[in-house]
Amino acid sequence: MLEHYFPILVLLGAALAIGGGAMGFSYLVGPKRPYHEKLDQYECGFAPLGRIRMRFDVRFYLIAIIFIVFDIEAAFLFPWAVAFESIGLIGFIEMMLFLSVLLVGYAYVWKKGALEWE
Amino acid sequence: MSLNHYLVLGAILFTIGIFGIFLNRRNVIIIMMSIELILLAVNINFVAFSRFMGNVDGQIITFFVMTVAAAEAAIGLAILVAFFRNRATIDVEEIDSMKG
Amino acid sequence: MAVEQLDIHLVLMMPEILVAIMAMALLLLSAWTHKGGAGVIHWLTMMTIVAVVLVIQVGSGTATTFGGQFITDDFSRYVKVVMCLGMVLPVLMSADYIRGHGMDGGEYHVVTMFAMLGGMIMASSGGFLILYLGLELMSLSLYVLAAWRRDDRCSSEAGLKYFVLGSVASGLLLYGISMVYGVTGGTGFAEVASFLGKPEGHGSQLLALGVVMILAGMGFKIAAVPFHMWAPDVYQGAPTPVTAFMSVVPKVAAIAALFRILFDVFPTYHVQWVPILQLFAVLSMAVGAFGGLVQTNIKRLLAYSSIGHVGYMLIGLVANSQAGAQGVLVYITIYLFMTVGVFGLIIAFDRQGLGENISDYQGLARKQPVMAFVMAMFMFSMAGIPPLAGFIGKFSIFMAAVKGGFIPLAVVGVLFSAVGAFYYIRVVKVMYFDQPEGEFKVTLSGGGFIVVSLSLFMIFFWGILPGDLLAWTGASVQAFH
Amino acid sequence: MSANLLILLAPLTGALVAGLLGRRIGSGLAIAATITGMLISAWLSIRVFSVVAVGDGPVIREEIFSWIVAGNFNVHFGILIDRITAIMLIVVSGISTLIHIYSIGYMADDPDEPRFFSYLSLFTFAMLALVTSDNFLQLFFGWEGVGLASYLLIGFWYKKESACNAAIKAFLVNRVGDFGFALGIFAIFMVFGTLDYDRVFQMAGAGEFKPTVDFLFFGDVDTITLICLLLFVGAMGKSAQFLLHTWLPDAMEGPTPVSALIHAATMVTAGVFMVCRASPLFELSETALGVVTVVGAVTAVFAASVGLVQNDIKKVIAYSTCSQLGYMFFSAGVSAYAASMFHLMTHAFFKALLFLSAGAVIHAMHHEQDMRRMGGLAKKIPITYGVMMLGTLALTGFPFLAGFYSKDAILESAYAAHTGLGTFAWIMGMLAAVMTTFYSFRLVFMTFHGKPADHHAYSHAHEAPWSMRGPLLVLAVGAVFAGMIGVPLVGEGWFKGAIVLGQGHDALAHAHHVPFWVKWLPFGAFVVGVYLAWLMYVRLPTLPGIVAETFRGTHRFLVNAWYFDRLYDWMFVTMAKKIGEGLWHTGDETIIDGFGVNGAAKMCTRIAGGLRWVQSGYIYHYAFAMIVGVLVLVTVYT
Repeated sequence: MLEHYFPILVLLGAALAIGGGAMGFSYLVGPKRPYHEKLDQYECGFAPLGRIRMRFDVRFYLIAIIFIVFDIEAAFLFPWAVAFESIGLIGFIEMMLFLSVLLVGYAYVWKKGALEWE
Repeated sequence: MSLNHYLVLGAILFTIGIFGIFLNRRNVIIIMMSIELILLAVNINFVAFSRFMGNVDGQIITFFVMTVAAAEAAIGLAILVAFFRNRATIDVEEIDSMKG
Repeated sequence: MAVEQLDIHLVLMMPEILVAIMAMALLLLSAWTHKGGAGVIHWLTMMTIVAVVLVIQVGSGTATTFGGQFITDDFSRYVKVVMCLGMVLPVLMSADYIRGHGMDGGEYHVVTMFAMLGGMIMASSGGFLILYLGLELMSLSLYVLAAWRRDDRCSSEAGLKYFVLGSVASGLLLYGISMVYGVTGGTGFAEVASFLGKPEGHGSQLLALGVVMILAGMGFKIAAVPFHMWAPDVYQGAPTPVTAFMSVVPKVAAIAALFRILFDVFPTYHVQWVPILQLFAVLSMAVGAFGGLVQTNIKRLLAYSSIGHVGYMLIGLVANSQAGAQGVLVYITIYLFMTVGVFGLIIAFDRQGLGENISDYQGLARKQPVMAFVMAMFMFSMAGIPPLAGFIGKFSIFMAAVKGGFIPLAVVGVLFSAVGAFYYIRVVKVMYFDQPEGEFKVTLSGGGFIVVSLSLFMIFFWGILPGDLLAWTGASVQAFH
Repeated sequence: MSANLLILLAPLTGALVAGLLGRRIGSGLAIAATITGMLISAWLSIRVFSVVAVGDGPVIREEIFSWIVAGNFNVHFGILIDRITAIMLIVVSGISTLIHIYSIGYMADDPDEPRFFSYLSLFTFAMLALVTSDNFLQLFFGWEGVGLASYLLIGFWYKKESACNAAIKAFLVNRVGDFGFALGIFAIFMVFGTLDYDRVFQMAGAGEFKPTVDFLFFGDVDTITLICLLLFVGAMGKSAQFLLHTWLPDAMEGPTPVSALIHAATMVTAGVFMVCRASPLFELSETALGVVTVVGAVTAVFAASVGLVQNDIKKVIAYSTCSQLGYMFFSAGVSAYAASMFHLMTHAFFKALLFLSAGAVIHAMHHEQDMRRMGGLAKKIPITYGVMMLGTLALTGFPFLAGFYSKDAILESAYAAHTGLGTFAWIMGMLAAVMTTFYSFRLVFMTFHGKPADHHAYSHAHEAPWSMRGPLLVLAVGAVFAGMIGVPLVGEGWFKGAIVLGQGHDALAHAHHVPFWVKWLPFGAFVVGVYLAWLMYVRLPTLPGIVAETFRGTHRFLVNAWYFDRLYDWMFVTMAKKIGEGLWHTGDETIIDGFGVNGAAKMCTRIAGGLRWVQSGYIYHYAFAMIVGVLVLVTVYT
């Protein structure tokens, strides 16, 4: 059955070859005359506002953490959806219970203001 | 490909994860990544066994491990943020105010 | 796998469901009332736990649900009651600690309840999956609890250490489970056990590896040497009520899970796990006995003490008999009251701004003889000096070991308990023989008074009349063997 | 509640009242509470004694309550009063009561009086629980209880660094003994499946047990020998026998009433009591009896020899106690248990008397304990002098006083045993008897005769108050008459079933028929001892210095108590250092202060220091330890 995946492998190889080839080629043939502006970080054409290794605001982390948790729980929805026909009403009720537990967490997060940026 | 290949892959990932924890002495984030790697190794094991035995239990476990891993990562990051606020560092070498 | 007739008997899970629903309700309540609802949540938590204990009492006999994944029997009921006590007593005695250290707001209670819920699920688990889920629910809650004082250096460091090492241990455990699954093709305890009961179920390297890894993972949760290194740091750094909680409930839960794993899943494999646990036991007793000698922080001292206690409990598991299992339950129940009582006193000292250093207790006997006496009794009980309950615990464990033919282990145990007694006595020495420094007046809060006096009563009562305790524990281990 | 139970509970109640409420109700009431408790206990003891021992009452057995019931294993709290127990009861509660009364005067100016009386009563309770036990577990309970009370009382003057150190040392050395004792109890349980005296002794007598057991790495050993030796290790610790004796002299740091009660009359005799109680077991093992004999005999001579050169008045009596305990043990070793018990009883009287008189001297001299600074006190404190002289005469075996009867019984039994070890013990005993007389009279002469060394203290010396004099007089009466009254104890079969003798173990019965010269040789020893002491400390006061100078090596050897403390220190510390340097390089020499008292403690501290170093605080070290643990387990166990 592995042979079914062979095209993907081919595609992967092609992607690697093209991408790597393009970058390698330009590295080989392109002229290298660096000066300050050229080496500086690119920020939509403006003069840069801060250093590139600036730390992210901790609020990004917060949102990201909350996102991960809710996002990954959705993984349970896929097998449930696939098997929905055979597990019937009980399966439906169970999933609703599961979602309502998530909802409790969501309500808590919302009420606590973790979703507000400021 | 035999089952052994998968198991060896799992073992390698597991070992890398373990080594990542005590060889890395700088960044706690790397430790967290190592932990994820360990769980990943476990998942590979489960899926491989499941596939080769034709038994679905292993895949179910994998689902749960994944979600728990996400929760674990979330909590780890949250603790790390609290730690950073106190110490302004996430350097592993500096987590030593309690010892003996 | 075809869809089978589902056997779902939610009534068997009533205690867990009750805890879960109440925890979520209280979580929402805390969000909507802010700090105003803290008092209400405190008392609602108490009432919930009381209700849970009552609900636990309703059940009887052995029954399973969810295809054998969830078991209720006398044993699980007993350890659940112990866990409820282990949760409710620390909360009760630390109401004003929580308020005083900015830990109020209700979430503290909720997370504690979740941790206990995880422990209860572990005690009832009938398969590796649900065992893992319960374990993670408990552990994740504990990581958060350890780091609860966000503004405190030590607390967040404790949380971080506990988290990292705990995750590694979970990884080991899972890896072990995957091996067992790979060999036996199942994750339910009954399936695995029936596979191992067959003649071909032996001699597999993978399985042996799996058993070792599982024991390592569980060893971490009970802080058995060499997986104990987190304990001193985390005990010291975590807020005191959390330390009290985590020195009891997770241990009870993990020991309960070990009971299931060892006696239900791998009974035919005891040639392998008995020596491992024996090693754990000896090392734990040694580290517990020697490590405490040089400690100056009382919470750290108690961490080593708990490591030692785990060593003794493991002797009971090693004995691999009903008497041994009963000894473990006796020990852990008595340990619960000793630990909670000592922490109740530590919280009382904290109220007066006294530190956690043992030297802060200098001359307590002169200032407050009753307080010093109570502390001394807890220390003597931990040292296992009769007629306090700690002695009964050690005695039943050692007797089980002697009966099971593990005489060298019992000898070593007695030896280390003699060494370990030394640092408990040191605390007494500081209180009784040292000069007091400065003025202080330690008082217990209302809840603290209830908890400490109950604990004191219990260690005397069970030290002198352990009959009931032995009867209950004896009945609840009937399920094994 | 039975009156017999009240014997135990009355002191306990007193202890609790004084300990917990002492501050609230004031020291007067607290003391009254403990003394009331003691009086009740003593009166009931006398009643029981008159029924069981004087009359021909039956052995009292009462089961108070079931303590531990688990499966077929059953231990109860019970009271067993046979003639051994009855004697112990009267000794313990009687002397304890006197010492409570004495302490009123002695401790009068101590701010912590209630605490002191509370500990004393607590001790009495534990000791009574020990002697009335009807099973080995309860015996162990009392055993630990008296150890605990002794620890608290030695360290009572917590401000003295040396007192704290002595307390910890006593505790540690006793843990060594207790360790053996606990193992012995486990072994009994393993072999007989029960811990009740009656069952165990009956089964042992009937031979219903496995003859050999596999013990640790020793291979098969004789069951009964193993049990007896383990039990005897416990007895050696508690009774300060040779090798485990080092704590007793140090324990003199405690208040003098404590020394009198615990370290002379009662607790230290628990070991002797236990050996006599377990006579049905010891009788079955010649080896164990031999060990008991040798250890006892060696202790008798060893301690007496050290006593010859001590200058601290309490240490002299402490070593004397040690030596007399040696007598009791070798007597038990030659199966003359009755003589042991007899000597235990008489010794309790005259040794308590000696300690309390010494206390009165110390009190008179304002807490001076060095005999070289005393002298000539006979004129200042004649009553104390009189009772002390009586006590000394009783101890040294002056005819018709207490020691004369009991010590002679022991020596004659040893002679009449007609075994190699018995004869050895007899020779040792005679040697010790000469030394005993010498050091006892040396004490009396240095303290009460000659010229006062410290005129200031001398002129302020005063007789003790009546609360102290009263008990002294009562004990003096005991020291004079206990021997005469107690002679029936060594008669045939007085102890009835409480003491069992093996076939041919009839040394005591033969003791009455020894040659005339054996009977009077102890008196000869007495005369020689007194003469030497008189010669050296009254007639020619310069002689001791000359002798010490001539035999300088021997003298120093004795002053340093055969170098045992140094030896132990060297053994444990050197060992610890090697371990420390070899494994960990801790470098941290003084990890914690206040622990340098004892070599064993140092070793523990060293190991703890190693653990501390491993516990570095770094996550990766912790994780590394875990992984190493897993790897070891995987390689070893799969």
